[in-house]
Amino acid sequence: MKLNVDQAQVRRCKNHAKTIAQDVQSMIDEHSTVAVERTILRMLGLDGVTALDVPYANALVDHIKEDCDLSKGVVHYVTYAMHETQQTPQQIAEAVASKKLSLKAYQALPKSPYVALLEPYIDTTFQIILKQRAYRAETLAKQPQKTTPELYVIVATGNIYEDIEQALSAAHKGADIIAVIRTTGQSLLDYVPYGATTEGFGGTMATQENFRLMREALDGFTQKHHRYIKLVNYASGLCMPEIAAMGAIERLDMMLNDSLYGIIFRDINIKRTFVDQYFSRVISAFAQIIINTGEDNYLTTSDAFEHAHTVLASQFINEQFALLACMPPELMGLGHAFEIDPNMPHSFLYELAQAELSREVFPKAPLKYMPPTKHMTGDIFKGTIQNALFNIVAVTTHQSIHLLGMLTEAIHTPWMSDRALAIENAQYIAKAFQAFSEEFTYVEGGRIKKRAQDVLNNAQGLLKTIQEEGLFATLEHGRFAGIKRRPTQGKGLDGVFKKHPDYQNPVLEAMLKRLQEGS
Amino acid sequence: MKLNVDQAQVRRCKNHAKTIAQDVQSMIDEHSTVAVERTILRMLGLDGVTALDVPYANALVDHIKEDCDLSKGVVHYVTYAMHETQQTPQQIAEAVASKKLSLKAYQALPKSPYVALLEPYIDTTFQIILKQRAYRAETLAKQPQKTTPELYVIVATGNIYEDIEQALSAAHKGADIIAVIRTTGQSLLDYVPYGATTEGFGGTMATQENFRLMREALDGFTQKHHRYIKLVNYASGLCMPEIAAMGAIERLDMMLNDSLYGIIFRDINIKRTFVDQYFSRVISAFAQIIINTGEDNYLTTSDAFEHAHTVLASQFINEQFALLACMPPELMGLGHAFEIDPNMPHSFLYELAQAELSREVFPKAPLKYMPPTKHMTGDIFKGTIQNALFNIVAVTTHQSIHLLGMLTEAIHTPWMSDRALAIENAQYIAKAFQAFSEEFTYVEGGRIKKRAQDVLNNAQGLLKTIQEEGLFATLEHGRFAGIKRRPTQGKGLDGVFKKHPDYQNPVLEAMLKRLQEGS
Amino acid sequence: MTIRPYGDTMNDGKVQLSFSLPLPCSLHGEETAKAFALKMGLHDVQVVHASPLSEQFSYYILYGTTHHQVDPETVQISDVNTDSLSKEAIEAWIERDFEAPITFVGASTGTDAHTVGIDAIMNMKGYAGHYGLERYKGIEAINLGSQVDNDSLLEEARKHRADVILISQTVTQKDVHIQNLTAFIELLEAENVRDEFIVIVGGARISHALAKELGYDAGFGQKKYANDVASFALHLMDQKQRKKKKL
Amino acid sequence: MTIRPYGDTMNDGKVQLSFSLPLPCSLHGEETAKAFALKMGLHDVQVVHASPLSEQFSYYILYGTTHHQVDPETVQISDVNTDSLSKEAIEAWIERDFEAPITFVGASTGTDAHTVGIDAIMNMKGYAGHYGLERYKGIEAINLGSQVDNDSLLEEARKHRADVILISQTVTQKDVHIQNLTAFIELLEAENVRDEFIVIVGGARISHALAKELGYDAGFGQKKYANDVASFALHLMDQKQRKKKKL
Ligand code: B12
Ligand code: B12
Ligand SMILES: Cc1ncc(COP(=O)(O)O)c(C=O)c1O
Ligand SMILES: Cc1ncc(COP(=O)(O)O)c(C=O)c1O
Repeated sequence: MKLNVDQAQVRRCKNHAKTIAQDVQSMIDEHSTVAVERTILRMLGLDGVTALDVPYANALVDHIKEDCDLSKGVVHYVTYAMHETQQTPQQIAEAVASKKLSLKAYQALPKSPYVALLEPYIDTTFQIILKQRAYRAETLAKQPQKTTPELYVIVATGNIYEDIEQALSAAHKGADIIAVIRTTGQSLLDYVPYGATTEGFGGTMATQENFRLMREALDGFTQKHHRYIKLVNYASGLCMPEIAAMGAIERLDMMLNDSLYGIIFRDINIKRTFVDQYFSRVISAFAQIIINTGEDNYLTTSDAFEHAHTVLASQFINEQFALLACMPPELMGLGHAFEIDPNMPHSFLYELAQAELSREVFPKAPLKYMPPTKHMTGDIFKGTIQNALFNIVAVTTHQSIHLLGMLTEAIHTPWMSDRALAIENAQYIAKAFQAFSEEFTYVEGGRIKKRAQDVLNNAQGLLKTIQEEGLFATLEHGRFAGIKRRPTQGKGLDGVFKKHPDYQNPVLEAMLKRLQEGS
Repeated sequence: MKLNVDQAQVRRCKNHAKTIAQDVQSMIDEHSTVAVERTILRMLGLDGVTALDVPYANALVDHIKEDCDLSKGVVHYVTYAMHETQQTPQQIAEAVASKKLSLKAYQALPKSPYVALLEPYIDTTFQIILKQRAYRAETLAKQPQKTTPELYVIVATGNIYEDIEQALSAAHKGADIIAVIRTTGQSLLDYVPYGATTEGFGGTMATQENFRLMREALDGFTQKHHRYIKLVNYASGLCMPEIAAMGAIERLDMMLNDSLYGIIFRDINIKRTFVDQYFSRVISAFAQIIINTGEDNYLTTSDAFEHAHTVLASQFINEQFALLACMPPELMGLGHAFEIDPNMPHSFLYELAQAELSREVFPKAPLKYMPPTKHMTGDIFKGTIQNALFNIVAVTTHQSIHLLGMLTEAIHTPWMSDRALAIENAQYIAKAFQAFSEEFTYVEGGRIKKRAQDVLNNAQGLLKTIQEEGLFATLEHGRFAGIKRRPTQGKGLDGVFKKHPDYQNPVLEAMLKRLQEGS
Repeated sequence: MTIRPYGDTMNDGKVQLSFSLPLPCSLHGEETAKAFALKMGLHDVQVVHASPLSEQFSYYILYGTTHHQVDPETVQISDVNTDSLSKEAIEAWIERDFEAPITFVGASTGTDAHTVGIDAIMNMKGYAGHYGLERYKGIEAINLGSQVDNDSLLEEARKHRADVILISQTVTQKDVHIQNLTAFIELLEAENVRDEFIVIVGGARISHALAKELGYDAGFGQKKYANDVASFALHLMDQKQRKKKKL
Repeated sequence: MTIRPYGDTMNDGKVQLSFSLPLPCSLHGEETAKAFALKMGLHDVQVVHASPLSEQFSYYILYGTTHHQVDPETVQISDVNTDSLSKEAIEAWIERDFEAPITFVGASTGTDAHTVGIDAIMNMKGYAGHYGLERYKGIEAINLGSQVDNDSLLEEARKHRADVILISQTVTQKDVHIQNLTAFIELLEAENVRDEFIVIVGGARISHALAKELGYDAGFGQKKYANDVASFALHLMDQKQRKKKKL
């Protein structure tokens, strides 16, 4: 530990964050959402879309929401129907979608006694997920552990087949992790599109088939080159838990998963997305999928020097939300970024201080370190240097998930060649600096140590305020990223509901049980 | 001091180097060369060329060499002729060139009693040089001292007028020092071309008029922007002292000046260039012109990791040669370079160690730090990163003369835009890293300290060997740059001669006198 | 008088270029890269760097000499041709000649979630030392934020009786912005209200030329600030005699 | 089947370009830069970066889409078309078919002081793991070093009865190498000895095509080593029946 920050102070911060998260959790426990209900159905094996491309999960939930009372939860209706019709959840959904069946009749009935009927279905899905988990663990165990950060690049062509070309090129060049960025609008859709897609803007649709296609291509590479390539997609949004479930089934390795991002940058309703996030994180924890949080984004709207502490504070809070979802630290890809204006004197020192601090405060977390984006310009040569300095900090402070900066960040979504240059940049720095951190100690009272302490102090102050006012008020005041959000506004609010006393979610319970037993 | 190298060991190295240099100096003191003699004439005000473009200095020296006995030195003949003809040295040279006058008659005469006749001429030239010195000192005193290394770039278009455009652009961008590279063949010419020139390959002719034109252009910039731009050219070669004299008169601020470079990389005769170097360094010392030595070049033919110690050893030797020429450390721009193969792990650590070491061993010297050249490729993006790392080392180890690396080093002599990008690269790094060195201390027993110690040990060992075998033998064995040279070979040998007992060089004496009096 | 690009000698025509090819990295790939350079009118082409991107793709960096010439005199620049006034001058002008307030309604539209650009123009704080419209006396600035669809934008514009509509578009991949921007003009025309508003678009990749082409009154790209757009809007309102004080 | 450069979609034609112009940095400069890109056959051109180099010069980075297409099938590669043998194979071949030694005389000629290239080919040590000719059994390698003028080179070649003359040229600025290389061939012809030697040139900026054009038997550029040049020389001697053992 190079900074030797006061561990007692860190503990105080964590305690503030814990209270903050627990407050929200009590709200979460009382509510469910259309997305959560659809996710339960997917975990029961529901798949496919209607003639009008409506996913059966949506068709069923919409029917219950419109014609019955969703507050009792889909499980209530499906289990009664299964008992009565002796059909599978899939058959029931299809019957409902084609208006051959209505579940209205079950609305008035007492708490369903037939939940046990779901066990085989839940079990099938769990087996798939456990198999994927095991496969990942074994493959990773077979290959040598990297000592420098894992190289993470994005593909964003809009066309899954083109994405695959790009991903293979990146893997060929040495990327360890590949993320498929979503098309710009998707996170606001209240359903998950279906099938392979070739049309997207600034990204590609997140669909289960697209997940499968990319997974298959990357596994192909692994067979050939004996290097496992991790696959990433984005859960945050209106379909957070559904996408988390799809990712668990198709063996994604990481998921961008942060309701604060959705609230602040996508104007998604606060309650909606916190409830969704909880279920999605439990699923990811069960599937041993690393989550990535989005604190880095704050610095794209707020100044990175002045608001550095908001990033740290948010990481503390995200850590607690993850713990409440039974996630071990090893799955917490907390986000931060290298976004200080290069025109600021000593910028490198401040970036180093910030990165060391995150590393030291969250020693076990696979930190996600984002490259310069906001201050990237059309000057691709200067951009190359900005990325090199970022890479130096990433290697020197032992960041884990190393998102590579693109020299064309200010211009277009990455071209194949941009990505290759980014990987070569990072590889050169990793080779030259791999042992640099062992070579020096920071001077007491120097700019770096002082800066780290200041940021920690400010984060503590902010956490204290948030604990006092509550996280919702904090969001209303726009303390993160300078963007104000109200719990009574935002997209997806109408999809939130208070759980009826008879509400049941056996899928969640089963996962929690296994997680608590630690299996 | 960050490495705390053993000062006693450094002293031992300096003592070895001193003996090595003194051995050579005794040879130097017994000899003179055609270049030295021509330089004496130039210091007496000789200028211009014959109808056949032969400089009068050459015409006169050639006449004495061919028709008389040069071992008595030009002063012998010129002073007799002045006494007898009542003419100026210039008039005498012109008369000789046009065969109107022969100096043969004076050959047999005793040691010249008329040396005093030269005083007014010597004085005139000294006054010019002292004025230039004063102007430089005053102008520099008026502007703030830079705390980061001075940015040095080269222009090399071959056309002095195009060079001026490029130099002004560089100054505009923030360059502090501008060097005009010579055309490829010039250092082997045994005369200095005359007038403004527009044809050169890989560089531009070094002529007094070209010096004047560039100086004028840069002074113009200084008037406008109140920032003095230092001008550099190249002395090393067959006309070393002559060019040094021209530089003193036209107020160049630095001169590449290293006979080891000439010997090794230009196959110039060892004796010839050591004799020339001595006089040229005395002139530069008198004119307060910083010399730049060429150790960096060794690493373009030898591996930079394995032969790092040869650079340090050579720096020790060059320091002693400079001291023998009455140079203060403040004028010793000892050279070294960032040339370790980027494919080598820890390359950055080793470069840092080497640069810290030079800085610590020569605390007062304005070290000249050369950028990566040998391992630069056509990959201009990788090259940009190599240059950035070099810039980080330069700033962090407080190098003085910071030669900027060009992203197109492997492709062509710098374009105006290449230079601008190099300057922007260095400026960004200087801003971000200016205080970095104050932030850390090196770990005892770490790779960096160990590497520095190894290099110092090996340099000491090499110096010991050289002291034992003598510098000439060392050059025969090719211990520097792996290139072997013999004292009986090489270009310009026939221009060296043993001084006759009657030989006199009042110009040298006058300068030494003033330097010893420290004026 | 025509010119050429400049390397280190006037009109030497030196240029650098780079691109990838769907070919394995090989001498054949390099020669194909050269062939493209030749088609672009370069000679003395050198492939200085070639590297594989995968088994099927490769990347090349080239240097060459172009024989093309351009006469700078003949080059037209398409930019908002009203000079920009200072905040103070704009406020004074409104005070003097217009019936305040002038209402600006703005948003980052379609699926675009980038607000920094529109905020830079509209919010108090502004950007790079230029205050935003909210701070202008005599201007009413309503910023609807991001991801606003065209219908809601028009609705809001009508509700607030907007004089000027400001649209920000940052994501341009696969020309998503063109589709969205065109759709808005079509909407205005369908509703027969195109002339009721001054409609301005901006964004990092937006040029005035493009904006005019799409039927907007003006387009503003990087390094444009609140006073630039306000100046333009006022000049246009002045021309069209909108909200002018009757004397 | 023709192709285009590749950005992120097959045949999208994306390229990057940069150059300077003898114009002040301004919107007009940017538009002039665009005008050049258009002449090169690019469309959708974006000047993504513009910066002043001085009051009279400016630098631009551009991205655009080329409509040019090339059919890779039709692209000819000009390279030494003999495949390279290993050191061992070469030594064996000499042993078997030739009257050893085969003599190579080499130098870095004219005012060129760069020896690393010629040393890489000729000296024991070699380069990048490829031994130099000096180490080859059956080959006599005489390296004259640098700055060797054409006359001395020919003289030495005759003196040593060279079979192969190797010339290295590194400095190419203002085509100094062309002048020097041409002069040597003219010298050989003047002396009527062109056919007595295999004459090969090499250097970072030397291509086989250029070498042939200048009247040399072959040209070798970067990433060529001793075995490449030796293989070529032997194939040619074999063809010309030089120093072949009579069986
Ligand atoms: C910040 C940022 C984000 C933030 C946005 C936060 C927020 N609330 O705005 C977050 C992290 C959320 C984000 C997300 C995404 N982004 Co984004 N993002 C950027 C980034 C880094 C900076 C943009 C910025 O703020 N610039 C600063 C502002 C002030 O500049 P500006 O917008 O040009 O505005 C100036 C002028 O253009 C003008 N102006 C702008 N608008 C208007 C309007 C009017 C009326 C006027 C008069 C003037 C005007 O005035 C301003 C001041 O001069 C850029 C990369 C870069 N360095 O440019 C990528 C970038 C814009 N993002 C991109 C993409 C694709 C995305 C994503 C789709 C996925 C991804 N790759 O990250 C997502 C989804 C967003 C969506 N659906 O739209 C791409 C767009 C590529 C393209 N050309 O299509 C970029 C270029 C990055 C990249 N290379 O991939 N992004
Ligand atoms: C080392 C070096 C020097 C050293 C040379 C030391 C020495 N004894 O060789 C020193 C410091 C002395 C030097 C001086 C100068 N150099 Co210099 N130098 C370089 C440098 C850094 C590396 C060249 C090198 O050694 N490459 C490694 C060798 C192994 O590669 P190679 O030569 O291409 O050889 C390979 C192939 O080409 C081939 N090959 C080469 N020759 C032959 C011959 C045959 C027969 C065959 C078959 C194959 C073959 O085989 C080799 C192995 O694959 C380059 C920049 C760079 N990174 O390329 C500049 C560079 C070559 N130098 C340059 C210049 C201009 C000079 C100077 C004139 C001034 C200056 N700018 O420094 C002076 C004067 C030299 C002169 N009069 O010629 C320019 C040339 C520009 C141009 N294209 O015209 C360059 C490109 C730097 C630059 N951008 O300005 N230089
Ligand atoms: C945590 C998190 N989730 C999601 C996203 C992407 O979301 P969208 O698909 O809405 O652009 C990001 C992008 O930066 C993120 O940081
Ligand atoms: C000390 C020294 N002198 C002179 C030169 C240049 O000499 P030439 O003009 O012979 O290339 C150099 C080039 O690197 C040098 O280092």
